[in-house]
Amino acid sequence: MQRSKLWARLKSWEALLFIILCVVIFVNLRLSSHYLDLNNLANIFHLSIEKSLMVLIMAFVIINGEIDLSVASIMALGATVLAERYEAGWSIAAGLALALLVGLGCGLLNGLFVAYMGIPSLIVTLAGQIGYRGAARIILEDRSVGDFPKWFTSLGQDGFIGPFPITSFLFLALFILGLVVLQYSVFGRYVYAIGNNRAAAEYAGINAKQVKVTLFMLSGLIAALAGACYAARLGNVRANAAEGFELDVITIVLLGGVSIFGGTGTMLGVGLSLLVVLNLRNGMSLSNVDGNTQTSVVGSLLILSVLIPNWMQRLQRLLSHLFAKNPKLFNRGGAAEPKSPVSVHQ
Amino acid sequence: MRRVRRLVPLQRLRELSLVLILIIVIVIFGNQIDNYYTPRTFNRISSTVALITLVAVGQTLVLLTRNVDLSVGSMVGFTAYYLGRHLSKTEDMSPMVLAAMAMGIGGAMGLINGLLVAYGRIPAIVVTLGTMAIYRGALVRYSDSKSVATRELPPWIKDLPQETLYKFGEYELRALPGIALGAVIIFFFILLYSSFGRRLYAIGSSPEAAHLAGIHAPRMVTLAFTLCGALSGLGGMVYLARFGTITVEAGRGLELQVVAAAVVGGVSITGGSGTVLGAMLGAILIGTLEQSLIRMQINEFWKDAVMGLCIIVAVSVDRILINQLTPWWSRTELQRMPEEPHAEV
Amino acid sequence: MTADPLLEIRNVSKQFGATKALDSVSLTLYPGEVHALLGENGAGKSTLIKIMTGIHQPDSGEILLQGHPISLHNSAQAQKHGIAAIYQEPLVFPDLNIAENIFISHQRRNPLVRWGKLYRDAEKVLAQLGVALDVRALARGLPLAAQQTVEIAKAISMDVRVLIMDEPTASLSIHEVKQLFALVRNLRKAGVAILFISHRMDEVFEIADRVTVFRDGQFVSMAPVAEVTPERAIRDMVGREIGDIFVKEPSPRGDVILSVKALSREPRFRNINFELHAGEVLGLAGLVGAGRTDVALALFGIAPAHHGHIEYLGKEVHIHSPKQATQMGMVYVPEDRRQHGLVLPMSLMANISLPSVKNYRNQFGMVQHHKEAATAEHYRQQLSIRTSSLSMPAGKLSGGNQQKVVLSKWLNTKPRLLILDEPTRGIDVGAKQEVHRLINDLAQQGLAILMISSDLPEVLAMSDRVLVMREGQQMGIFERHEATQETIMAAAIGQSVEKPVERAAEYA
Amino acid sequence: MKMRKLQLLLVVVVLLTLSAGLVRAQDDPEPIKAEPGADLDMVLLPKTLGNAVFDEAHEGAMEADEELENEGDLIFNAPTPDNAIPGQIEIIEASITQEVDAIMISANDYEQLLPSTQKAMDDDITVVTWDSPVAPEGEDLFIAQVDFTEVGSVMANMALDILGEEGGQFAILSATPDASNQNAWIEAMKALLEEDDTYANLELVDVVYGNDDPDDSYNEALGLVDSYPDLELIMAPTTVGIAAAAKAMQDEELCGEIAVSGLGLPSEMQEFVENGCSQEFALWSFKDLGYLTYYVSYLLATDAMDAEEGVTFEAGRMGTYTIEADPNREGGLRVLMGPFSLYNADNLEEWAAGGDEGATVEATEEAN
Repeated sequence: MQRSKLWARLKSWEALLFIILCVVIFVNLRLSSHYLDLNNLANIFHLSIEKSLMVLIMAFVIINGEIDLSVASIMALGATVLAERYEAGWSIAAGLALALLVGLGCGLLNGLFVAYMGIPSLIVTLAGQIGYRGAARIILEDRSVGDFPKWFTSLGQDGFIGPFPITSFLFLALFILGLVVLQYSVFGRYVYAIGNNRAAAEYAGINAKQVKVTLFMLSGLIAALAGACYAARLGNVRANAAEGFELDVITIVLLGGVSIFGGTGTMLGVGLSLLVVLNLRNGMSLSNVDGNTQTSVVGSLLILSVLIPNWMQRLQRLLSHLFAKNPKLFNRGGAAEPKSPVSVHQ
Repeated sequence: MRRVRRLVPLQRLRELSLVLILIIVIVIFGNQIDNYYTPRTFNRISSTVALITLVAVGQTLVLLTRNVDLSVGSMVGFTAYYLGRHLSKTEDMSPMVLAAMAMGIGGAMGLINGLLVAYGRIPAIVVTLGTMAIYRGALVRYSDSKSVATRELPPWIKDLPQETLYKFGEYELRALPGIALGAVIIFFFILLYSSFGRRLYAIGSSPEAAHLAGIHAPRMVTLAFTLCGALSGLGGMVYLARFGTITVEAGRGLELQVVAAAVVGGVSITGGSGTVLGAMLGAILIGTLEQSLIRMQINEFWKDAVMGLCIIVAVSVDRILINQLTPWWSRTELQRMPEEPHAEV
Repeated sequence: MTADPLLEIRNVSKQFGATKALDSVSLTLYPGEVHALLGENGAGKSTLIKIMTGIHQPDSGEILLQGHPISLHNSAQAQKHGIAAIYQEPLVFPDLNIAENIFISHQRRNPLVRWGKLYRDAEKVLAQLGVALDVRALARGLPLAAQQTVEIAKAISMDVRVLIMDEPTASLSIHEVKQLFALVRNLRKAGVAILFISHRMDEVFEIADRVTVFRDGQFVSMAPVAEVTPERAIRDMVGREIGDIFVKEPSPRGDVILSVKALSREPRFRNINFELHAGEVLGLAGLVGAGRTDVALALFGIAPAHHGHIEYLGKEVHIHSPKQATQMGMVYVPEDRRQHGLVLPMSLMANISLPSVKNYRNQFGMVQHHKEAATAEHYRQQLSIRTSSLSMPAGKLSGGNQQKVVLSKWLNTKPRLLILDEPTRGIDVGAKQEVHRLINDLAQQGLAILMISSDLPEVLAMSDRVLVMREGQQMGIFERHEATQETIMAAAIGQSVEKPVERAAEYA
Repeated sequence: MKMRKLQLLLVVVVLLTLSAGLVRAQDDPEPIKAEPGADLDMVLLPKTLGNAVFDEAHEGAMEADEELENEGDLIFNAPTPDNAIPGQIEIIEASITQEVDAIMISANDYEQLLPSTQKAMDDDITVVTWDSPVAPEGEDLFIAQVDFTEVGSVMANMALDILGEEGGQFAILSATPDASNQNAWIEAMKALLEEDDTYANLELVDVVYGNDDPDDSYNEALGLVDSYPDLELIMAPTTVGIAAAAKAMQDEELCGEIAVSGLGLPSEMQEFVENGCSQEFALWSFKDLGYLTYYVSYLLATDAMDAEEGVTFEAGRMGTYTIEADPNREGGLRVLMGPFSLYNADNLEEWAAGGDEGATVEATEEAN
């Protein structure tokens, strides 16, 4: 039993990601002498803070069995609203508040169409992706709005502790919060249950529609927040901000071991995969690899990370067949299925 | 009523409802835009929709099996570029050979997707999210991020778009829409009358039942992906013919348009239901919206918003129509034949 | 049995990881016999079926068809050899129409579909079964019985020589069971060998020629039905004595918990009236499709009634969601465990605490796993749920234990009223009896219980009163003493038979 | 005799040399020359991948790299269009980490790159922008391909050539609605049409945006044709747009009726000029732009020259240039490359034959 528990742990998705992470870091160290520069380490997070934030909530959404393609557009809309209001003489705080409200509103809209109209989230948020971006364009047209107060931009640019800007710590806080909520809260339990079997969850007296709407609203909220971070980091906003972010975000979540069909995946896994992707990309840009190639490397990693455990598992089954005579060798207790997307996707 | 229901299955009903929506849209824009009801408008929309339709047909095959192919855009781009390069090197080449080549390349990439999904047991969205990036990366490497210029191409491919297959008055059926329409018709019948088609529906409808019914799902799924790739390859040829200039960005973002078209066309992303006819109607609906919005000369910055709104409205209307109709349209109770009751047990 | 064996299974063994599903079992099927296979869940019946239909391959041993060894690598091959199976959970294609569902397996043979012929043939096959369905309609949303019928039609459509029926009657009403048996007898006349698996003893003894019993993947006994008694069969299955079906002890009838007046939801059911007292078990009998489950769903707020009144604890209530019903202390144990009862991939423990998980929060709103575990442990002992660990995914448990988990989950919410829908469907004899005892105890503790069941003996044994429904209408409520299989069945089937057909047409 | 002659000669020579010295002393100081053979890592960072013009710029830069025998690497890297601005920031940050010596940016945004380019300058990395600048505080100087106002006048003149004195309707097919370059040029053109009567008959009916995407541009072009029956000319100040528009006209067999002009790459436009879909278009040489940019960056990075107004320097084969104040950007410095090249049927054949780069138009001509 002990031994099988250990084995299960070793085979877990998180372990796999951790190994990959170590490999990536090792390679980066070999390739670039600058990798360990404090500034670079800060950049790894700082340069993709918006994506990182959106990854957190996207994990919830996908575990719940839905998907949100509109985050990047909501993010742009949030940043736009903030900038436009500030330009119109509001205080940053007020502008931010409105931006977050708008984010919530967009999320609510998505949620209502998904939960109450029963339209697949892929479609709803696809329309949202186009529509919300459109709203941002309506607000700013071709203008770029900026010159925020120094204190605001410094939030996104200057180091808070060492070279790490405060947004990095915001992310850290939200990550821990997300981990706790998903793993230990009632809400998290509901998210999993609905993602696994919505009918059963509803028969158990859970209001799935409510949960889904809440999730989409949170998704919108975080996206808008990410928009604010974007504004602070770049000190200036355009309607075309963050186009095409959503696919990156989803990729990271899936690599984190979250099943696209919902129900499985952990925050830890998502966090690890975020680290893997960020370090991988950073390492590649340090060796001047172009963006397309970077993305395709991440893509291959995504496929292999599912393919290899699949094969391992089959190999193991095959062996256990061959050695059926002495079952002790292969006694795995309850750990026959590793806690990876693999087991669910069959 | 019963008779009607017997004659018109639910699928046709869906398509009819789409046609209805389409007509409404056209009438609305017709009132907004002067000289809208012209052959020109028709020819415009038909040629714009050709590419999306062609790829949407392939996407439909995949969607039917409860999968999705996000790599179509990259496959179109890669094929378009490859063909362009090839044509710029070789002097003369018959269209048929080129088409075959296009489908070959696309098919190969589709095959890879299919194998990974069906035999590698990886969810399609993961696989194709990956290959979308990989094929694009391959294109960048292969092309060394140079682009194909129109001047390098032989005239016949450049003239393909204005080839007219059939003329009814001013209304022309151009070559590219012709190709798309051909694909739609062929696959409409394949899906309706071939056992291959029916088995695609079966797999998407209930995988475990399909397994027990002795349907070899992996083979079917692989085939669906391969066909989708082949059609995307053909799409690549259409793209080349249409735009001449091919950069490494060719076809980026196409995947979402295509999925949107298919789904607006009533193809279920959870598999098992939908037709290529619907997908085509979906593509036409979106194409009409885009073209009409261009014609409307509404403020540039409003277009996206309006577009998003239109899609969600279209889908919602369709959804409501269907939800209202389905229950009494295809509902059947188990009816016992007259027989003496057996009370004793 | 003068003829040569049609299908022989010789010393077949099958191992899954650690567990030996089948340990060199043998079974011989003769043409024109109905061979009953008995055994508790986990006895290896399903594995044997999967091997016979080519879904699994045996590790050792061989299968002979008319004396020639055959190897089956997929169900397609099995079908070529004329071996077909009807499964306990009917598996239809919701998006295909009924005709296609029936002939899906034929398509391999002819590459093109000729719809006209397809529809005609489908109607023929269904006529053989003595039922009529609109073969053009999609299978989506068909009632279980209809799905089952489609499954059987599917099997018949491909001229079977060996037909395996895995609990075919589990979801059928007595009437449909009779139709099914008539059909089975026809097939037997036609020289088909039928392997018949059921937990309902009376059916086995009605239809079977020979009875084989498995236990824990091993062959236990085989004898002509004449030489077998129910008691002996059961002893062989469970390896211990089990009395006849458990009978509920009389319990004090408390005050009214639920009173339903003129409840209707067209076209499913109309004008339902009854009172349910604390400590009482009200049986809800009737043919499948009589609208019993719909009444339950209306009470539980999943498909609320359109008209009528529900009084709960003396107050009129309008229930619109399971959440609301649960908070009121009215809970529902659904018919389809796997779809509606459990979140299969989630742990047994999490499933048990799911409806009441809010009560396990600490001051920071975090769920306390140790408390959950304690609860789960409590029910594991009280209901003797057999599992290696509480963190085992519910999906890995046997049917009986799954049902116990569902019951635990609801009992943990301390309900006043318990609605049971087919509480013992498809679970083995041992577990069935435990469930019956539990129902009895709960009644003694003063719970009000509404029990839907198609298993007549069960209804009669467990209910204080029996409400019989037919075609969505209430046919009457029988006190325990006046309820017999005959009276109830008569009410359930109704006197005239032409009318229901018309009605069905109207509602269609 | 001989002796005297010799002396005379000597004197003359001396005098000449002296006078020469004197002459030099009077006119501007010696233009700064680059000292080859330095060891500099330099990054050429265009807007995006997959746009032919940037490949040409790359060629130019490589040519200069050869000439100057730079020991270090010339890194050519660009973001993907769907990640344009963050992508450029990432590349700049990576370059800072790698401690390169110079970054040459064609900026996707005027302000949004500032934080990182300023960071780069703080780590005394030379930041030179080309093709499209960032705000002055974020760069050492900007290599302007041509004067932005001049682009407007050039487009106006081409329109005038094509539509003739009687003029007519024309529309503009631009890149993205928020492309700062194109917007500046279009503004300049509009202004000119306003004030100068020579263009009185040119009627600008609409400005549409093809998002530098062949598909969109193609459709927008056709949309214009449908919306304006009397349209005679589509003016596209973007290489993607002009090619797509020309292709659209060709496919719709409108080449006779509706002319296409604007800023285009000879390599992409040649055939459209040949088949009459486009009479005339203009562009500067991106190859030269890359070459010049590299030279300037090299000079600055080697500290051979400071980015100050009035400094004159020599850029290899392209001759001498002077750093001047940028009239379009308050407090900005620029090096104005110029000149424009006008392409039409006549000179395109020469171009295709590898001849000179079209007929050059002097900025001064346009001014008045």
